[in-house]
Amino acid sequence: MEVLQLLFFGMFALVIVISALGAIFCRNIVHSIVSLVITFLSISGIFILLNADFLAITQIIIYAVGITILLIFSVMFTTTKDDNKLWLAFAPRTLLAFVVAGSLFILLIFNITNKFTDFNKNPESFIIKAPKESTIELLKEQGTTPIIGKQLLTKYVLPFEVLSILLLGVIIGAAVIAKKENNNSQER
Amino acid sequence: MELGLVHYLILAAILFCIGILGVIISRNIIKILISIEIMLNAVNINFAAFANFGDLDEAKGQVFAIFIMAVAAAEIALGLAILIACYNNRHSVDIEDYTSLKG
Amino acid sequence: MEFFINNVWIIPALPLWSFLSILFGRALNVYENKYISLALTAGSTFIGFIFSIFILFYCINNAGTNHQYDILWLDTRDLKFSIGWLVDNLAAMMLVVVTSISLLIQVYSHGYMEQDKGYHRFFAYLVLFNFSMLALVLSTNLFQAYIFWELVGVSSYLLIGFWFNRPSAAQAAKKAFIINRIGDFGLLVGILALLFYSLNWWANSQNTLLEFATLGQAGSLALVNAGPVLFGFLTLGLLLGPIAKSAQIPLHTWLADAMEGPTPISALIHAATMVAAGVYLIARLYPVFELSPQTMTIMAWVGGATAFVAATIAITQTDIKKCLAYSTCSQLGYMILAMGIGAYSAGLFHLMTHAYFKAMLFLCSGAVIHSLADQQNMKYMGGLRKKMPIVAYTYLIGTLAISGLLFSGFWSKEAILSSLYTQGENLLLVIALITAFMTAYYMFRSYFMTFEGEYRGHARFHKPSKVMTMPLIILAVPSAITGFIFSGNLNLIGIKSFDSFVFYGHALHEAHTDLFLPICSLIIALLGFLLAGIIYWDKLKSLYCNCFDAIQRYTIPLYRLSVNKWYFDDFYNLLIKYLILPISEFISIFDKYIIDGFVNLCGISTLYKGKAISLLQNGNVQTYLVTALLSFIAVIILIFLIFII
Amino acid sequence: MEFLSLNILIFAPLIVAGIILSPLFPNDKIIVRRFAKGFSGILFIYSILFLLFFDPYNTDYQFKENIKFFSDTNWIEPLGISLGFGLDGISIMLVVLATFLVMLALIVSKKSITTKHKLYYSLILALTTAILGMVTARDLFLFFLFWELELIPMYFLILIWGTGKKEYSAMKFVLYTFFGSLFMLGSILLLNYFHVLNTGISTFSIEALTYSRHYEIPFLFESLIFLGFFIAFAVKLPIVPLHTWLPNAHVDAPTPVSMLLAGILLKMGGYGLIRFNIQMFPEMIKVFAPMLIISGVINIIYAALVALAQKDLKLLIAYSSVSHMGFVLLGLGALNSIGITGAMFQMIAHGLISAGLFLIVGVIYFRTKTRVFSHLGGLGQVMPKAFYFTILLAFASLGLPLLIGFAAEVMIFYGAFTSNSLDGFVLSNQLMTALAAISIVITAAYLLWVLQKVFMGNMFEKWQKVQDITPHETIALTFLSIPIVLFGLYPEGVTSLFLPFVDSLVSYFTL
Repeated sequence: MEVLQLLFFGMFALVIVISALGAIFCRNIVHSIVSLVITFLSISGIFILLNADFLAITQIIIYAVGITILLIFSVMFTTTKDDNKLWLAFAPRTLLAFVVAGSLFILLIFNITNKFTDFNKNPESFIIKAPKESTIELLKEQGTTPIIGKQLLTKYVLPFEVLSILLLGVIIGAAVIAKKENNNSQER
Repeated sequence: MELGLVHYLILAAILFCIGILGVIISRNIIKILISIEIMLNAVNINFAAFANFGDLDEAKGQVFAIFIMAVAAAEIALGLAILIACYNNRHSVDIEDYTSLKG
Repeated sequence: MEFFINNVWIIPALPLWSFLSILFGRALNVYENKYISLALTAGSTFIGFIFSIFILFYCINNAGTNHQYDILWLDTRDLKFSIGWLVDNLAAMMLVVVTSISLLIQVYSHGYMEQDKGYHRFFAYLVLFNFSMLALVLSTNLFQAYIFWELVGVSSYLLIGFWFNRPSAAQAAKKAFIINRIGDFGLLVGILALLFYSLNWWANSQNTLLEFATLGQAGSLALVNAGPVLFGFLTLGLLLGPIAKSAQIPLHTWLADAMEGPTPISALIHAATMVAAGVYLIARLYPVFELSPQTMTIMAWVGGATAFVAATIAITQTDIKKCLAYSTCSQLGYMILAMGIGAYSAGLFHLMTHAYFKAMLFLCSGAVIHSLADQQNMKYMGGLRKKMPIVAYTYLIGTLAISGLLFSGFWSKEAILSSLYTQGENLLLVIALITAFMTAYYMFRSYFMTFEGEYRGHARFHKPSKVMTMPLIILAVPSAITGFIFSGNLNLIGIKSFDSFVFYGHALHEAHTDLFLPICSLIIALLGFLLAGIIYWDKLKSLYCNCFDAIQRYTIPLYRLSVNKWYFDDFYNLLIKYLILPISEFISIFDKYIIDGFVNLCGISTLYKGKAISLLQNGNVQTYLVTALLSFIAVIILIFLIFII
Repeated sequence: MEFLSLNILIFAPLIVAGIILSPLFPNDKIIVRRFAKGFSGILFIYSILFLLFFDPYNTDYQFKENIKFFSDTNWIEPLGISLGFGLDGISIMLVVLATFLVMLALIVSKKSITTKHKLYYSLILALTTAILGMVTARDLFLFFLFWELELIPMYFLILIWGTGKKEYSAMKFVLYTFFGSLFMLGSILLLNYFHVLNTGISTFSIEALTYSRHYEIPFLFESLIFLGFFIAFAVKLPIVPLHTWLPNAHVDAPTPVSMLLAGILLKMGGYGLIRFNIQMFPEMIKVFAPMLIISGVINIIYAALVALAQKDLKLLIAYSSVSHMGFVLLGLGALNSIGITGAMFQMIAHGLISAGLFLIVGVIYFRTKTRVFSHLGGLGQVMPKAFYFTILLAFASLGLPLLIGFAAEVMIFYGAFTSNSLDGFVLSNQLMTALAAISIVITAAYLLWVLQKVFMGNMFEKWQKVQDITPHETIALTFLSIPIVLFGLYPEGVTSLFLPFVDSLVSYFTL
């Protein structure tokens, strides 16, 4: 079981990294979106490995479907023929970007792995806690959905409501922004 | 070798750095948005990992991951709306053309 | 008599009052009449002269008069400078000399300057000079002497540059003042050093700071404190002042140039009084100089060298005033030489006699120049004895006196030579005798060229007025007789000799029993007269032989040296042109381009730095992000480093 | 005594400036000028009254004022900043000098100022407030405030009415001074920090920081504070490597402003050195005395040599200012009573003389439109009055006895020569003073060069119609000449005012 988990993790991780890199480095924007979808799907696999089945499903719904569709639509709205030229920015910042990303990565790893001393040991400040028996039972029967639902409607009900208002606002806002500018351009 | 928290964190770190790289080096605005999504996903992985290894009873990490997804969706919707509005003005998705901040 | 001694301050105060009267009277346009200026000037000097005469008689009658009065001028905690008046034999003698000569010259000036636009200005300057000189003579302390020393310099600046629209006069005035300023520098440093090394002495005694009367004691303390070497430098600094003021080598070049001023000024300042101030100051500082034998030696040699060099230069001058100027230089050299070998009285005696006959000579030359419409070149004169006999005969008296043939010059020069002889300074004696020969030569040369032979000029001649000839006649009297009167030969009828009146230490009563030296010097002077006569006097020209041509041919280099004044002026000009001005230019350029350039560079580089940083602000969000992240990482690393360390 | 209020003296010019600038005031230039002139005359008389009631034997501040907005609190209570003013031996003379020179500057403004009269006169009066506030402030922060405030009117005065590269000069002047005051601000804050650290009370009061500073500041920090003040005042004085703003600012400023700049503003550097560097740090000044003396000698000789090479009349006078301010440094470095007295006297002497010389330069420039020596010459024939005044001023400047410059120089030379402030240093006081004394030759050389080149010699035909000085200028020059002669004859008239103060100052570091 352990080995299988490791195997899956390795597979997903590999796919995630490769496809994420592909999403960034592909010359064609559609290719990168496809690559991005693969990334999202693999991430949902990682979620499954992490006992987060609800998250995995939501990931597929929101990211792999919703956002992707939005992206594809906007690509369809905006793309012109010579968009393929817009690949990488060959500016001083490109070089700096690698430096920044690399050093940030080193910093993160430095922190995560207890300053490079022990690769396998968990961060000092984090205490690994085994779940209760009842939770394991619940997970086996119904997954994490009940736990999240309970949390959302009790402890985090206020953020949840705020979030819904945010989403409402975004819907209206997005419509207004896109429409208004459209009118202006037509008037012009 | 046992699969531990550290592995997920490293994965998330790699993904996050790829996102940063993408944000900086891309010229296409859509690609920048894509990179931002990748970074958000990296964060989500972290949340889920911490929830799994420390707090499965309450799964707070997963709750926040859901919040992030919602906000990310909102963000991408708004971002793309703005992108389209901008595109209508300038007919370009090239980030180099959007330099009105120039001092 | 007591009245005059107690109110001696009136002597300098009246000229000052006259100066202010003329100044404000003219500035506010109160009067126009020239006679008012003349009356103010000459009147104040005349009253001063009367006072001086009485003071002189008082001093003669009361041996060892030393009347001193001090007013505190500057009083800060540890520095108390005072100004006052000191009457002793030396001062009394100088007062008479200065006031009498000034008075006559002021009267003469009326005739000389009557047509000049700046008449009032001229008299204002004259009277200002008179004030400074009298106050200098009456100084009680070295500090006061320094003050009026400089004021005398300024008066001379104003008077030399009186015709300031002539570039040469402006240049000469500037040169005179700056060279005098070099002397003042030495004097100032010397005074400061003397004061510094004898400070305790002054603090403990209740005397006025730096007063002349007790300078000797303070000086000996300073010698102990400073050590002989530093004390030697100190006295050399003090000596630099008199060297500049009395036009000694190497600071003598201003005197000849100073002849750019009106001739009465040349007579008053550059012959009779101001240049004598240097000798006077040496006399006052004698107790200090005496403590440093090296300085005394240097003083003697400077004097000897000046006497010799100036005489050689005077030989070839054709400008009558320049010739007289260099003879002044030369005679001052005699005085300094006398001071340097310790012949205090002899030096001052020569100062007195020289003042009279040199003033007269200059006034004669002024009369000639005035009559010939500003012609100064002796080549265009000649035969003037018939046209202006008074001038010619007075000039002859002066010539005889300065040559040491007859009259007062003989006695004073004789005193110096015999001192040299008794001191055993044989080399200096030889120099002095050679100089005496040359003096006789060039003075008679000038006399013959000017007054004898045929008139060679073109200018229309007009007779000098009475106002100008009267002073000449009056001056001829002291020129002729002072030497004999004060020589000590009239002891029998109650007139004391000069050296028993003005002396340093104890009075010297040397009987001039040895007749060798006087006769020797007389012969030498006669030789000079003969040589001049052979060359320039047509009555003696029959003796002229061709051998002089040969001599002249061989002496051309020497002639050149003399005509070019030993290249002193050229040397100084080169020094200024190729050393001082380039240094100043260099520093100026350094200032402008290096220091200011650095400042401007700072300013400009800030602009470029700003431009360089503004490149980051290119409007590209990603660039901002990179910058922000880089800073973030830098901060993190910094924090790590801090915590690790 | 009740009618003598420092607040009125300091802020009245500002209020009058506001009145002149207000739209209600008539825009007639004659009225504006007469009003400003009359006011400055009244201000001068008022400051003379302070002088009359001043007690020189009281070394403490006199006529103390402390503006309090609410009952019994300071201006900015939490920081201990107060609006306190007071006069003592060193400030009283500068106050009188400032009002005197402002009066003269306004008298001679008629010719050189042709536009924007209202703004000009109100700026000059605002400048007066800043200067008076600076010398009378009893609070470090207040001093700093006025120090900076003075720059604003000065900047505009040079910028609007100047000639030549005026923008550059004005900017350079302001930036240079800011550069210096940056260090001073740091020093002030550090001083306050150590006061808070040791006593727990925040204060900027000069008296508190000077007399009741019983705690020790670490040597390093004390020397940093000292140097911070020193740099600020070195820029203002100016001391040689930091002097290059001065020629530009002086040359490009209009005549009355040059007069004020040379006459008073340079003195602020000397005032600051005495007030802060010497009075506050008697221990440090002993350590840094060689620096003062050496920079003084460099100032004197260097600037005199530079002046010798100048071809522009105003530049020459500007550099002579630098040279003369070197004497102030030399006198201060002597660290004895007579040297410091001489330095203060020299500030007053130079204030009067340089104002006069700049006025003369302005007079010549206004009439001939040139300041270059090679274009001038023989002007003494057409402007004799100006010639005589220049002779007087030049001789006063080169230290002619019985004029004001001489007394100051003698005191400084004597003080520096007899001082022992360089004991234990490679150079001796005597040597340095002798070096400085060389300047009496160089100074004479360049000032007589001015006289020769400008007033003497042949005159160009084109200057035949040049007019002599106007009555206004004659009055101003006469006013300047009176103290130059008077205090030259009787220096004690000035020195007795600050002698007790200097004695108390000296007693601090001779203990």
